[in-house]
Amino acid sequence: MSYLTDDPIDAHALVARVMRPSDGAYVLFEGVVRNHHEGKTVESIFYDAYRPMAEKEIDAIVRETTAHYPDVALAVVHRLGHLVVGDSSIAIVASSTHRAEAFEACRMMIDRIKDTVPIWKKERGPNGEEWVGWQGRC
Amino acid sequence: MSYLTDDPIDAHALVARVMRPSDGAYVLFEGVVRNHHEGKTVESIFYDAYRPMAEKEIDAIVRETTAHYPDVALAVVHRLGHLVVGDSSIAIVASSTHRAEAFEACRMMIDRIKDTVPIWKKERGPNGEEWVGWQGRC
Amino acid sequence: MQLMKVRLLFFAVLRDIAGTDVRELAVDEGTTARDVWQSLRNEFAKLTDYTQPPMIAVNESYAEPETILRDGDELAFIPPVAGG
Amino acid sequence: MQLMKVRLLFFAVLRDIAGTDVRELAVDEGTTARDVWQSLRNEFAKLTDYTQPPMIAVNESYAEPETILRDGDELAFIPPVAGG
Repeated sequence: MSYLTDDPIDAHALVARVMRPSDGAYVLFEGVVRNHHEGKTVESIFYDAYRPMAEKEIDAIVRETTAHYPDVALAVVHRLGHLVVGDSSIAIVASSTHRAEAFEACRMMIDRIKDTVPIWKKERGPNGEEWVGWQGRC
Repeated sequence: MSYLTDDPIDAHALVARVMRPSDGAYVLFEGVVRNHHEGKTVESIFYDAYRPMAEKEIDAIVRETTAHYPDVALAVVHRLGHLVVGDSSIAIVASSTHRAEAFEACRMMIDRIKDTVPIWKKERGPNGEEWVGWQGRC
Repeated sequence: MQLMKVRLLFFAVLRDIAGTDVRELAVDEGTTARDVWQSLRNEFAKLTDYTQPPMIAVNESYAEPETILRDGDELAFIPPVAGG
Repeated sequence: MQLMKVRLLFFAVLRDIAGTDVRELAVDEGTTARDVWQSLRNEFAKLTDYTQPPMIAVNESYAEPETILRDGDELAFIPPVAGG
């Protein structure tokens, strides 16, 4: 089961994969390409990844989150390649008997994924393109 | 625009209704009929409402949440009538430039809706049926 | 003393107990929502133990038990809500 | 002194700068990940200002800059991640 895909994300299918009859709630998070970033217009984004390592890192985050919230069922998929405004780059589903754990587990997942998984994005706009986070970090 | 429906909820359409090109994230919450409650088996639920008042109360909650999170776009629909295990009773979408506000606004919505909106449920299981919350409150 | 008409709505467990979803009441001037609850407790054995009324709505807004009813008001007792 | 083979992977901005996504290196025994970064700084003007290396992965796991490379290792410098 891969956490990465080059195709559009089907969040509905992801939800269906996760839900158990004992679940009373699910929280779905989707990250979406927006038309602006730090004051600049964005038209599209290219997502790159160190694929085998990204798979391992996401898997580790799923395991940590599950250890923290044992009642929660999780699914996550991250899309790579060229995306335009409105496209989903990531979808995370957390389902649980009660809503609190579903909210918290979903939030924990996206926060950690953004923090450690080797995925990068190059933003493209009317004034050119740029790898996010690189400029000015030295 | 009604917040109540007697038909199955189309969460996908709800998301589409909310998303703006400036949104970088959305959080979708769905409450789902689960097969158990306080140790008892649940087969189905009947949702009842004081409809015009429920509409007003949900609208007030949408306004409060929007006042608190002005960047967030919201949509919510609650289903009424007979639902079986796996059916969604409520869907809430919160979209925003950044994920934190989307998570918080979505959570605020469901917490307040559960707290004040005049909607009731009668759970049905192998041992009969019962209005949730009534027994033992006197 | 003037008689006033009040529309009393029943929902959820209260509709099951009352066997109806609406009743037109004629009440004396000065009658409060709590007074109406007491009359329901006298009428329905299943409510006898519920000395305190549930939440109250007058004209589709939450109101206090001591709210004095006016002619044409719509009154509803709101059992513990369970939406979501 | 023994020469070891290390596979160096380039991603994102570093691939653009290096103009390739992979390079086979022959390094001396005792070479650290940081040493490899220094050699890249000498080679590519766009990296000169980056005295500190970005995050480092050895064999698909995060590692310290002082990690001593072994024969057959896969090394990657991880620019600031931006997934999600």
